[in-house]
Amino acid sequence: MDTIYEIVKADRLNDDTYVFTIKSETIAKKARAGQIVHIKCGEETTAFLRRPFSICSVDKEEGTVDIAFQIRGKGTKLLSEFAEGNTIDVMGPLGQGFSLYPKHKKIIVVGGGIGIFPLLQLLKDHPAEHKRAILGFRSKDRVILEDSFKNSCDELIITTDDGSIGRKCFVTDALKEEIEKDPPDMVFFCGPTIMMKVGVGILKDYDIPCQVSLEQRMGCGIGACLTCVCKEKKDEDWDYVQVCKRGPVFDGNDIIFD
Amino acid sequence: MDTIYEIVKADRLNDDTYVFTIKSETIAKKARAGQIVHIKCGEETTAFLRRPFSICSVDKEEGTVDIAFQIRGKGTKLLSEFAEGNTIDVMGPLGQGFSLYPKHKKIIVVGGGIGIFPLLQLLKDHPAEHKRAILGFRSKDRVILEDSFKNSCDELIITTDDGSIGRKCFVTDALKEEIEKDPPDMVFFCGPTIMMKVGVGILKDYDIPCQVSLEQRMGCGIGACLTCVCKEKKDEDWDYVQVCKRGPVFDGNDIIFD
Amino acid sequence: MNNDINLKVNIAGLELKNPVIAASGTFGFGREYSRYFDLNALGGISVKGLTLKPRKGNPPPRIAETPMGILNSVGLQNPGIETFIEKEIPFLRKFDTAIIANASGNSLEDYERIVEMLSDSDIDAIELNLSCPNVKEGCMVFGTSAQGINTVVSRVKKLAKKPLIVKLTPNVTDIAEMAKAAEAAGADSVSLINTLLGMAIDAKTRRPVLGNVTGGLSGPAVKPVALRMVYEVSKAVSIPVIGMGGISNGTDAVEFLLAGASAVMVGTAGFVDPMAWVNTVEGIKAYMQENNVSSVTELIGGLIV
Amino acid sequence: MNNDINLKVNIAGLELKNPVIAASGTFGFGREYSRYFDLNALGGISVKGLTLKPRKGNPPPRIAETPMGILNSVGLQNPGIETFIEKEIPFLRKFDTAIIANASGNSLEDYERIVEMLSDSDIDAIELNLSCPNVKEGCMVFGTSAQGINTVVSRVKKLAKKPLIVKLTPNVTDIAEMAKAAEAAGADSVSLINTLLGMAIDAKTRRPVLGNVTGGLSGPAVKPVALRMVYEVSKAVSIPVIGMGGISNGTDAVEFLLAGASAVMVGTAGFVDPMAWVNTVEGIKAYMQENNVSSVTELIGGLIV
Ligand SMILES: Cc1cc2nc3c(=O)[nH]c(=O)nc-3n(C[C@H](O)[C@H](O)[C@H](O)COP(=O)(O)OP(=O)(O)OC[C@H]3O[C@@H](n4cnc5c(N)ncnc54)[C@H](O)[C@@H]3O)c2cc1C
Ligand SMILES: Cc1cc2nc3c(=O)[nH]c(=O)nc-3n(C[C@H](O)[C@H](O)[C@H](O)COP(=O)(O)OP(=O)(O)OC[C@H]3O[C@@H](n4cnc5c(N)ncnc54)[C@H](O)[C@@H]3O)c2cc1C
Ligand SMILES: Cc1cc2nc3c(=O)[nH]c(=O)nc-3n(C[C@H](O)[C@H](O)[C@H](O)COP(=O)(O)O)c2cc1C
Ligand SMILES: Cc1cc2nc3c(=O)[nH]c(=O)nc-3n(C[C@H](O)[C@H](O)[C@H](O)COP(=O)(O)O)c2cc1C
Ligand code: FES
Ligand code: FES
Repeated sequence: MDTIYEIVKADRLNDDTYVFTIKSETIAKKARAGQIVHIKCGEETTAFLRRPFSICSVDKEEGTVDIAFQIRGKGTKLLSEFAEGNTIDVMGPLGQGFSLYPKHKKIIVVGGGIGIFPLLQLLKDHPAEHKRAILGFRSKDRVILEDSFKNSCDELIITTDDGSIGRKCFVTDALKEEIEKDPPDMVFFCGPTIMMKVGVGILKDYDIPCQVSLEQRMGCGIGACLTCVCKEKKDEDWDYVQVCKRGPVFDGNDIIFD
Repeated sequence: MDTIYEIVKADRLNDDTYVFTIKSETIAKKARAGQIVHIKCGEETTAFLRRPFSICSVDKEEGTVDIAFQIRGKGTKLLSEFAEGNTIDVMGPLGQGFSLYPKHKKIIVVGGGIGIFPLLQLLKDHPAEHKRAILGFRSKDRVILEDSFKNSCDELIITTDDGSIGRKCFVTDALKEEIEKDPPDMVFFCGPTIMMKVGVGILKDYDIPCQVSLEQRMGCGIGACLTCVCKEKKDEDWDYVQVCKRGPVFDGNDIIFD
Repeated sequence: MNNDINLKVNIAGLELKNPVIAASGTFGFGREYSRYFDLNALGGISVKGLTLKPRKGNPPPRIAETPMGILNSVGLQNPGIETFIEKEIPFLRKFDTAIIANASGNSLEDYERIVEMLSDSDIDAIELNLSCPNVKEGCMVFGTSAQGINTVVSRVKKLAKKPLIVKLTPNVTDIAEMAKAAEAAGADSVSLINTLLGMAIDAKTRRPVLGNVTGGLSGPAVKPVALRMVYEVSKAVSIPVIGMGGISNGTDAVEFLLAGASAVMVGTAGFVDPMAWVNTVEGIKAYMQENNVSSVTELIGGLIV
Repeated sequence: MNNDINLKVNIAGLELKNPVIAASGTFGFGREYSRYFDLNALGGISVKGLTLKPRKGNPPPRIAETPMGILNSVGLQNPGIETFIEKEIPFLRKFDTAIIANASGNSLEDYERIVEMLSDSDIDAIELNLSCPNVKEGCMVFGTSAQGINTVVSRVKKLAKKPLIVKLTPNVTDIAEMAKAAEAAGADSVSLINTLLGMAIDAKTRRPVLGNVTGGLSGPAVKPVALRMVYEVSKAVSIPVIGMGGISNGTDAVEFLLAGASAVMVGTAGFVDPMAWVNTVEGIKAYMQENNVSSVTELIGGLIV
């Protein structure tokens, strides 16, 4: 199976965040919001394993997918050195994306840091009548993709840790207020585990369903090696299931956050 | 100690042979014909160890040294990807070069393949009145540095395995004839072990002294790890001595070729 | 492609169309990779390590990247032997490739029972895992002493109706002694190496990277150790040896064959490149063509020392 | 540079100005590297492994490159203990750094004699090498069983008038057991790991790369195994542990300290970068500054599990 594609556009969003547009009819055709791609960021010698990234947006007509990423370590540093016109080794789309139910009229997406990326395509695709996005950043200069999100939802609420823009609070605080104002039919989370854990707890109180997009260190990326597991409830018990294959998106209430 | 220098010129001699001119006052000042440099050809991740190369020529005024190399494997492949203006990590000069005795009026240098490189500076530096060079190549299209050698000696004899240029014989056959014609005072060898072994044997018959430049796999390059040894005669016995520090040039009669 | 090239090897009566087998635990039950390439291309598939009852495995993170290698601490998560027999064998049987059932137990009785069940199922060989470093009981406890190996292998051999491959752990003082113990107890073949026990620490957080603290090292980093052990073992025993540990391409595979392996397994390399298994088969072919080797069996133990 | 940073560590009475020691066999007797940097920068130097009589060592090639590592098969080539005492100690004494004499023997008597001679010489500690994989007799034969270790260490301990560090081989089933045997027999400290026995083959020539066929693996590739063993050993014994195996920079060193090492040794990394030893010291300092650690001893065993 061919996994080599061209980067047709390489943009830098801020000092350490990038967006790549990758030309791949195959991936674009199948891709759904929330799914991931598994990317070879360097040679085996420089970054041995592939790294997973969420599909940030898809252009089915052009046959392209975008990924956005932040430099975190070795692999993402190497990835940032790719340029427009370079080819890149991408496996995908992998895993299960978000479930979009037409009956849900009002949705809220909640994202923090690099967790905001998969939420963009979700907003674009979701048939809901009213869409709100709550995005958390460290500070004003870390805010990215603001316009893209504004254009894809009805209301964008930004929170920052230091209050340098938007509201100075946790996304989960903002979420609580939004629910009080106008309860949504479904909430989608993507971000740090602690944020999702707290968020899922809040929704439980309101009895509103939610979906979470999880992160876990991965090997194969396709479900074969069982390294990327999370705890999914099963009957009275739970099972470890592969984030790469059974996720990364799960029903928030099915997951046990340790 | 600083080991980072600039490649001020990167030339390609044929499809897999290159010459780099490296700007280093420090190395150029000390360098003597036959000494080596120990080069980091890539990242630790791509070619872990350094690779040794002979100093091919030195320009004391410009403060530059040349190395010439052929792509043989991983390290030399990576090295070939360096370009003019790049910096490179070079330890050197290391080891002992050729011994040049003013009393020697007639010399012959004998080189095969990549073994010809250290002989060029030797020819330039040696005070002898009559200098002959016997260089062996696989075939006509493998011949390199012909002009440089021609300009640095009185007589250049080329041999090839297939007779496509020069004489179709081993360099050691040509050497024998040259000795018969006009015996030299000293012979210098650099090339495959078997060539040097045969060569040293021939000279023993004629009772002519010789020097050999040896190759051995290296670690540290400076004498500390004892990985790069050859057998040197010592009294009635022999010792393993470091090619990188005590060599790479040895008196041909001191070495035991297994 | 040269048709005169013969890639067939025979492991204790088990004929493989080529010497490349997917290593246990890296290939699931083949389903996932069947979307990437035709499983018919493989000599065999050693499935994810099985136990009598389903196992949950260890807490995540279960994988860490190390210099030219990985650590894993999966801990034998698997659906249990019954589900395997019911759901996975029928799927794998659709392909013309050997099915090797990798099996572990917590006790002697476990090992006996699982070998019995596998003997009655439609598989081609049993690979007895005496070497998983990621579980506390059984397994490596048996695999790190000649006596432990002898005990388990003798007991299950009586029940095994399929070729019995014993998988050895490299975490021992004398691997040849372990292989000899397996041979003496009736093993039809030995496979090695399983992973080397290792650990990774995140200096920033001051915590182990793996949820289970330690894990098994695999990938190119371990190749020199694996090659040495395969060499030592194949000199020590006369049963066929299956070599693995860091094989990423045809050249690596040929090195193991030269060291004495009759077949090889490829694991970790497939995480980097899902075509690694197929490419290894192709690479062996290419080496044989370049070097005028007509049968792969000529390479086995062909090291010139 | 922050002057409040305290890098001093104490290994069984041996005070080191910082925890970075040059690993035996990779640093000769210090002469060569003294041209690259000031040896005063090092906590200590463990010299090339010494034997009673001069040793020729193994036939070349003695080094092979492997994925993120090297194999060596030097085989303890050294000028013998007398030459060391006469010629090398006076040179090393010019520097303010601990001199650790790494010593091996072919027999118990050899070990006793060399420890006696070293005890009367001007060195700071003895590192008993029970672990060289590249020689046939002695050494690893003693080092691969608890009983062997106990025998040698008990015997030499009676004669040792310097701190006695016992260097362990990783080629064993249970490293903690070996360390406990050394401790019980009176070792003041243990150092680990020596090299993992490995092998490299050239598929083209079908020959081993090393003249001695097998060799010892070191460098980043082995770091996960080394780290795990240091962790296991420092939990098992109460004497200080010196950790090594693949350390290339300050972060690596900190990982070993967190795992329980009181000091570290750096070897192979110096072949790639002759400044690796010094850079490791600087890297530890930098880590301490970033993380507000004022004494390096706070890091020792600081892993949060
Ligand atoms: C389902 C999923 C979706 C993701 N989507 C995005 C995205 O859209 N944009 C983005 O910037 N990042 C995303 N990430 C995180 C991204 O994979 C990590 O930032 C990246 O792996 C870090 O790699 P590194 O080499 O830079 O860091 P290193 O620290 O050098 O990585 C070392 C190893 O740890 C793994 N690792 C480190 N951090 C993480 C992490 N947070 N999650 C999983 N593995 C990790 C790496 O994959 C690698 O194997 C996603 C992760 C997952 C699991
Ligand atoms: C004293 C000396 C002088 C040399 N001078 C030159 C020169 O001027 N020009 C030139 O082209 N080459 C020269 N060489 C050979 C050069 O070092 C090798 O071609 C090079 O090491 C091969 O590296 P590689 O990474 O391409 O091959 P690989 O096969 O990938 O190398 C793998 C390992 O083996 C070692 N190795 C492989 N072949 C040799 C060899 N012949 N000698 C020593 N180590 C080897 C490498 O250094 C490396 O550690 C010299 C070697 C020595 C010892
Ligand atoms: C994620 C993972 C899971 C593994 N699970 C098993 C297993 O269940 N049973 C087993 O015998 N070996 C298991 N192994 C070991 C491999 O089969 C193989 O012995 C080892 O990884 C060395 O080969 P490699 O370097 O090609 O991966 C596992 C290895 C990995 C990386
Ligand atoms: C070339 C070489 C020679 C060595 N010689 C010795 C020795 O004489 N005595 C000893 O105890 N260890 C010896 N070792 C082992 C090292 O001291 C060290 O234990 C090992 O290399 C792991 O550390 P590293 O990965 O930092 O090199 C040698 C290692 C190398 C690479
Ligand atoms: S990464 Fe292999 S199962 Fe998910
Ligand atoms: S390469 Fe280390 S002594 Fe020569």
